[in-house]
Amino acid sequence: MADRRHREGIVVRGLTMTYERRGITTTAVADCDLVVPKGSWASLLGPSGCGKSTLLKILADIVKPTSGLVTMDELTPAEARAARIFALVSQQSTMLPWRRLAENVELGLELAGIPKRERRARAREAIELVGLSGFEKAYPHELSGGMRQRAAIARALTLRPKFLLMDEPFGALDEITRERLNFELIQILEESGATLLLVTHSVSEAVILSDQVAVMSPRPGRIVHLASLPFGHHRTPALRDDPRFAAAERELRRALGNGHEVPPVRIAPEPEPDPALLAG
Amino acid sequence: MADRRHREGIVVRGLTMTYERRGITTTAVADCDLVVPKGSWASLLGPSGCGKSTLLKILADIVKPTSGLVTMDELTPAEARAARIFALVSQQSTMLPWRRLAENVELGLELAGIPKRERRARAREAIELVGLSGFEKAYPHELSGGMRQRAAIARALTLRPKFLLMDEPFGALDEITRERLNFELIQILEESGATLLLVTHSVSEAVILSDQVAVMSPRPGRIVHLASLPFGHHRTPALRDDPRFAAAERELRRALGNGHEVPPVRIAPEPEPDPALLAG
Amino acid sequence: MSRVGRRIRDGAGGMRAPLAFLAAALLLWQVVTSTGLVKFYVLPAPSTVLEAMARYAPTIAEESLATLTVALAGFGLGTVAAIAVAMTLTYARLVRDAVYPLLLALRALPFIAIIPILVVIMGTGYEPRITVCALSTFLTTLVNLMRGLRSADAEVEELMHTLNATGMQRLLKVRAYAARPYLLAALRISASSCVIEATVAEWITGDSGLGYLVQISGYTFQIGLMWAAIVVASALTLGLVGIITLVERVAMPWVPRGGVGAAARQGGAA
Amino acid sequence: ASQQAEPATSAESSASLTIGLNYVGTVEHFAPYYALKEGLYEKAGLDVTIKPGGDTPPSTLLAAGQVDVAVMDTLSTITAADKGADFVAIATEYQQTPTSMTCRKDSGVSKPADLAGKTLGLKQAANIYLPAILSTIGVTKDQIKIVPIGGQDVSMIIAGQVDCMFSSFAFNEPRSIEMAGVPVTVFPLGDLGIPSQGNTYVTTRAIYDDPAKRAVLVKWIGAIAEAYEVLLRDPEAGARYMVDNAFTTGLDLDQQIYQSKTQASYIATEYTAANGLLALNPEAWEKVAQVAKDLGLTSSLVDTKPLIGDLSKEAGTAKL
Amino acid sequence: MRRLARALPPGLLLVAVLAGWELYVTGAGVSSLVVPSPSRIAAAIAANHADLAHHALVTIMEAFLGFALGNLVAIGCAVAFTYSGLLRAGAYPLVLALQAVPLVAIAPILVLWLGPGVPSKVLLAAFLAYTVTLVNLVRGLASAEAATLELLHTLNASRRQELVHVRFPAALPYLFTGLKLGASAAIVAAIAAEYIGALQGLGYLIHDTRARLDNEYLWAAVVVAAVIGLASFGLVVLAERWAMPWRRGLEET
Ligand SMILES: Nc1ncnc2c1ncn2[C@@H]1O[C@H](COP(=O)(O)OP(=O)(O)OP(=O)(O)O)[C@@H](O)[C@H]1O
Ligand SMILES: Nc1ncnc2c1ncn2[C@@H]1O[C@H](COP(=O)(O)OP(=O)(O)OP(=O)(O)O)[C@@H](O)[C@H]1O
Ligand SMILES: [Mg+2]
Ligand SMILES: [Mg+2]
Repeated sequence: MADRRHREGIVVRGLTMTYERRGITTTAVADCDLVVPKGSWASLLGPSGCGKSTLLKILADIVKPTSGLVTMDELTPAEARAARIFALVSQQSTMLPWRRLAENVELGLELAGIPKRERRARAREAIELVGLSGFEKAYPHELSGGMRQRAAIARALTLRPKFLLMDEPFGALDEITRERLNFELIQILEESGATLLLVTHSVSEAVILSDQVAVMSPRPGRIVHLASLPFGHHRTPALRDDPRFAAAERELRRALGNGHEVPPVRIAPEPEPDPALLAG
Repeated sequence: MADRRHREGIVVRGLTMTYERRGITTTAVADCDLVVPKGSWASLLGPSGCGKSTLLKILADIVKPTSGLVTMDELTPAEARAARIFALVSQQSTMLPWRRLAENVELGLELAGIPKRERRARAREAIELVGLSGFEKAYPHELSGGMRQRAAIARALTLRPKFLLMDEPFGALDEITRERLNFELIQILEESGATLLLVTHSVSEAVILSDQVAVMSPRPGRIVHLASLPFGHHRTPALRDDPRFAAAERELRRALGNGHEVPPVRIAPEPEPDPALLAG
Repeated sequence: MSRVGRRIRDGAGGMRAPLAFLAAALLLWQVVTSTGLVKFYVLPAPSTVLEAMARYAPTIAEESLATLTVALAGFGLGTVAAIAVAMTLTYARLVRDAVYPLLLALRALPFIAIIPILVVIMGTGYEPRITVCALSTFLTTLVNLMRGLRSADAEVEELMHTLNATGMQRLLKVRAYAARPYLLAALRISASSCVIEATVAEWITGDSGLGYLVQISGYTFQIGLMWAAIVVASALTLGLVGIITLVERVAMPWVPRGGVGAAARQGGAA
Repeated sequence: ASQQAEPATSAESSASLTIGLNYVGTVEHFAPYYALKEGLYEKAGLDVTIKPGGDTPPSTLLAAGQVDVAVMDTLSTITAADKGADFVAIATEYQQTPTSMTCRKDSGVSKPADLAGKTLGLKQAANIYLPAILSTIGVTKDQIKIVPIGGQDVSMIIAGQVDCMFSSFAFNEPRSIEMAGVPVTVFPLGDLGIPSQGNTYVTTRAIYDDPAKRAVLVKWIGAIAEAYEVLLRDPEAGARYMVDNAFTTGLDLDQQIYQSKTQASYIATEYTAANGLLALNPEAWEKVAQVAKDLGLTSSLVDTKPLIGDLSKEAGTAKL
Repeated sequence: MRRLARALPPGLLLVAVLAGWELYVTGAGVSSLVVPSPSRIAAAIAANHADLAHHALVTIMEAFLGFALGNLVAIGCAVAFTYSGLLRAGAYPLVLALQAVPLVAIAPILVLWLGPGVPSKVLLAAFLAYTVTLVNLVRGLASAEAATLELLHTLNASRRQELVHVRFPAALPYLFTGLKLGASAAIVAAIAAEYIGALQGLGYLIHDTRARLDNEYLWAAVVVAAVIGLASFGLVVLAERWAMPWRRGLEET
């Protein structure tokens, strides 16, 4: 218990995930360690298929890990979900086809039992933030790919979560919209003090949005490089002009490219994890 | 007819597309003109929801335009489809859920009646090219987002089309894989002489992969900027170091950012389009 | 063998639960009837029924065979016809517009009134009974397939379109799969309704089959035999439904395992 | 299961005849089956097919040409005639129909008129007779409570939910009810004002008027009359014969013996002693024609004379 | 106008069938006892319309109540089977086998239990309607996409919310397929129950007219039954369109 209290934020320890389907065994994540301190922002970079989404799904309690420990503010994923402390933006930007856009954005609040009025207001605000005003009544199949993605972001933001888990949330957006939303997100995170774990394929986005960036190796995914960024939380587009920005980008690109060769990095080595916390 | 013969490649003239659903009217593309000469490579950049996918869907004969003319090698989309001269990689990287990866990649060849042996060989080659060897027997739901996207690219490549229409095909890939595939694609295009129309959100990708880049304005989408790039077709990663590369990127970023203000660009003004060719 | 075999074996293991439920139901039945609260002619004790079963075993076996023949023939004919007609109707729009509503009207005909008419046309043998079963299976399956064949995702249909698939290719490579859950639902319904239609047809018109046995034993107040026939008819259904369940296990290998339960709660290797 | 009784041998020369029963094979159809199995038809040069009946009215099968002879009754023959069917009755098994009303002894209905104030379980098929019966016994419809019951249902009367049931088959339900411990009184339809004859053999005029076919019919009646004599000699053996030869399926032997014994008095009566077995009774037919008109089953009073083409005399049936 | 155009092909086909039938019956001189001609059936409908309407209303009422009851039970069972693996594995096949009890044959016992009036008919109609709904709905509730279920899961939706917001909408196409079949099944069942024992309703009428050898009236009753069945099917189709507005756009393409 004492151990728990000292581990606020996201803690991933010795995490392994093996998919076993019809005789084929795929180890998606192998013995992975990661700590994202409370209120800080972290990104995951890594080759396609290395297990980034799997890691996020484990945190979001969608998939049960084969072994290892995962907590958010000392809660297991199942507890964290029950406590509604996180929100996930999944890679597919899933929408309910029978709900109009506004209804889709309101979904999380509705499920949490927030009164209609407040729900409306919060959804409207989020829709406006992602630039979808005017499309409130459109059904998902009437939206473009990027619009659906923005709707999924809006849905997560309405929840005002303590932990924001985002799986390539800006992948289908043009650079201008993407950058605008990057900085909207920074502002929201700064104001709310939320913890961010972001999966992205854009190295510069990772740098803009993170205090630390973890680079994963190809499958089986483990963290092979960890970069800490010194930019603080008050960030503006001018950040790009900071020479440390370009340096960080270069460093990460190299790590990404070398993925295969670099030995796994173990952070915060823990001699004996509390067995009570082992998820399974 | 004489007019037709001089219009090989992709020709889009006066194209307008208005979605009319349940009383809501959305003009996705407004009076859009574009010519992609045969064998050349073009990219579309533009804000999310501006009508890029719509334009590609019209070319691929999925959506019928409200008005305007669209041809590929003088064929209407329906004729082009029947002649199997194009392949589309759609934004959702659609897979048939009941087919394993290899079967999904073979699909197009199977429909075209290519014998099993050849189909197998071509699919294997394409799967290897996109780095999915070993996953031939996986069902789509067992693949990561980026893997599905690569499978969709492989499917299109097996067809060896004269026109390759790609809608953000590399959006879910990490930078390393993305760049590798960019140059694989360049090599394929160079060898086959195919015409490329690519929708992308990455300005640098647009530059790497194009002879001309069209920038679209926000909805209703029209082409507001057209950049011609002088790099020829034999391209290598060293291209990034070319000073013209950075200049082109800067120009396009500005055009993208200014989208709203710039007046529409009309290319190859045609005094009187052949009414027989007006798609409807 | 291995993969299909494994799925089938899992399915057979799945028969344990219904058997347990069956045993529980039988026990309850025996207890209720032996209290004497329920008169034997309302519901005889299972022991009485078992006794009748043993005594009339050859007769029951023979009549079961007759019923099974009618039910299976009707089921097979109806299913094959429905698949053929549904495929035709999805592609021939004019034919669909003209024929489908009239086919639906057939389903609305009370078959109790239809059987005597069929007897006039076909005579008193198996034919009218098979026709009734086949008609009901046909229409159930048709209605399900008409929806199922059009249930593929729009994106998948678009993909097939751009790949210039022919109508037949779409049918065989997309719609046949998309329609599978609907077809399986129809098969399940038909498996259970076929036996009932066969028995009711025999009850009305037959001189053989379990329905006939119910009728004649009811008429002469052989309550044990009547219930034995009823129980056997239900058991036949249970068998057919079981077979369909096994078919279901192998029919959709692409669906994430775990069936109806939320994928969310069952994801991963654990 | 079914006895789609094929003739043992089918000589080329033999004349074929298809008989449509009004129900499945039971001892009431002893004669047609016995004559078939024992070669009586063959001896007479007949090739007979027997089709057990079901829910389809035999008159329909006859009109549709599915059978040459249908087993009907007086009332349905008259009704069919009114609907334009050109039918001729050629003989009858039962001198009066076994259709009856059965009452619980403890209901206090000891004569038909006692029905007033009682609950009557009414079968669908018997519904058309009800007005005639009520007017005969002098009870009005609102004096009784009518409860619809199923075609094979005796449980309602056993359970005491109804006092009487109508109709019942005199050889069957009364026995079932009594075996369940409830004594009953049985009122045949003849006593209730409808002297219909039962199991009447009916053919079409086209067949009847064809001399060759008519000769076949005569031979056939001769054969089954011979069989009925056998039955009347030993009804119990007759029931055993039906059950042992599997002409009945699922029927209880004891029930068949009961039926066989009881039905003897319906087959051999004073009237047949004078006129021969299977003889039609024109007087009864006239009365029934009147009832049919009163019930609205026929649009006018049907002249029964042309309907009766009694062949039993020609066949020379025994006077028993 | 569009609706008229849609009604045209089946209308023409129907007319052709009727004309052929009429010609055959009159031409071949088929007796009314066997098959009456359409014109005589029409005449019988006209002559007995008040009676027909009375009996038809009784049947409609019974069928409707049965349909409603059967579907309520089916929906309840389908939900239970969706969430309880044990019930699904154990009780589902039995519930289907129960369906195969030739209820028509034991209808007299139903009468004994429920009395001779409407309830026994309603029960029979319910029994026939519920299987088709149950089977389709169990499949439909399982047809929700994994990604959508995962979304609801991460949003910590309760089972009820998951059912209401995801599984049920996903199951609607299946449900309506079942309802379409159930609507006519309920009517057929009510008629069958009346046929066995009733004092009113189309089933009673069919039995009664058969006993009277009034074949024209009998066919008139059958035709009315078919029309009711078809109309109920049509109502379900309308309800389906109304209930799934998000599919309207999709189905055109
Ligand atoms: N089926 C449809 N019905 C109605 N409106 C539609 C439909 N499809 C697209 N639209 C609308 O058309 C516009 C353009 O959509 P399109 O998918 O072409 O955008 P896009 O440029 O591809 O955007 P993105 O980069 O986000 O994918 C959007 O406003 C969208 O809402
Ligand atoms: N349900 C599953 N069954 C079996 N294997 C799976 C399943 N889901 C994922 N995998 C496998 O696990 C590996 C990691 O997948 P994951 O989705 O986590 O990758 P990712 O890092 O998110 O990749 P991308 O960047 O392409 O989205 C892949 O090899 C994939 O094939
Ligand atoms: Mg992923
Ligand atoms: Mg798009």
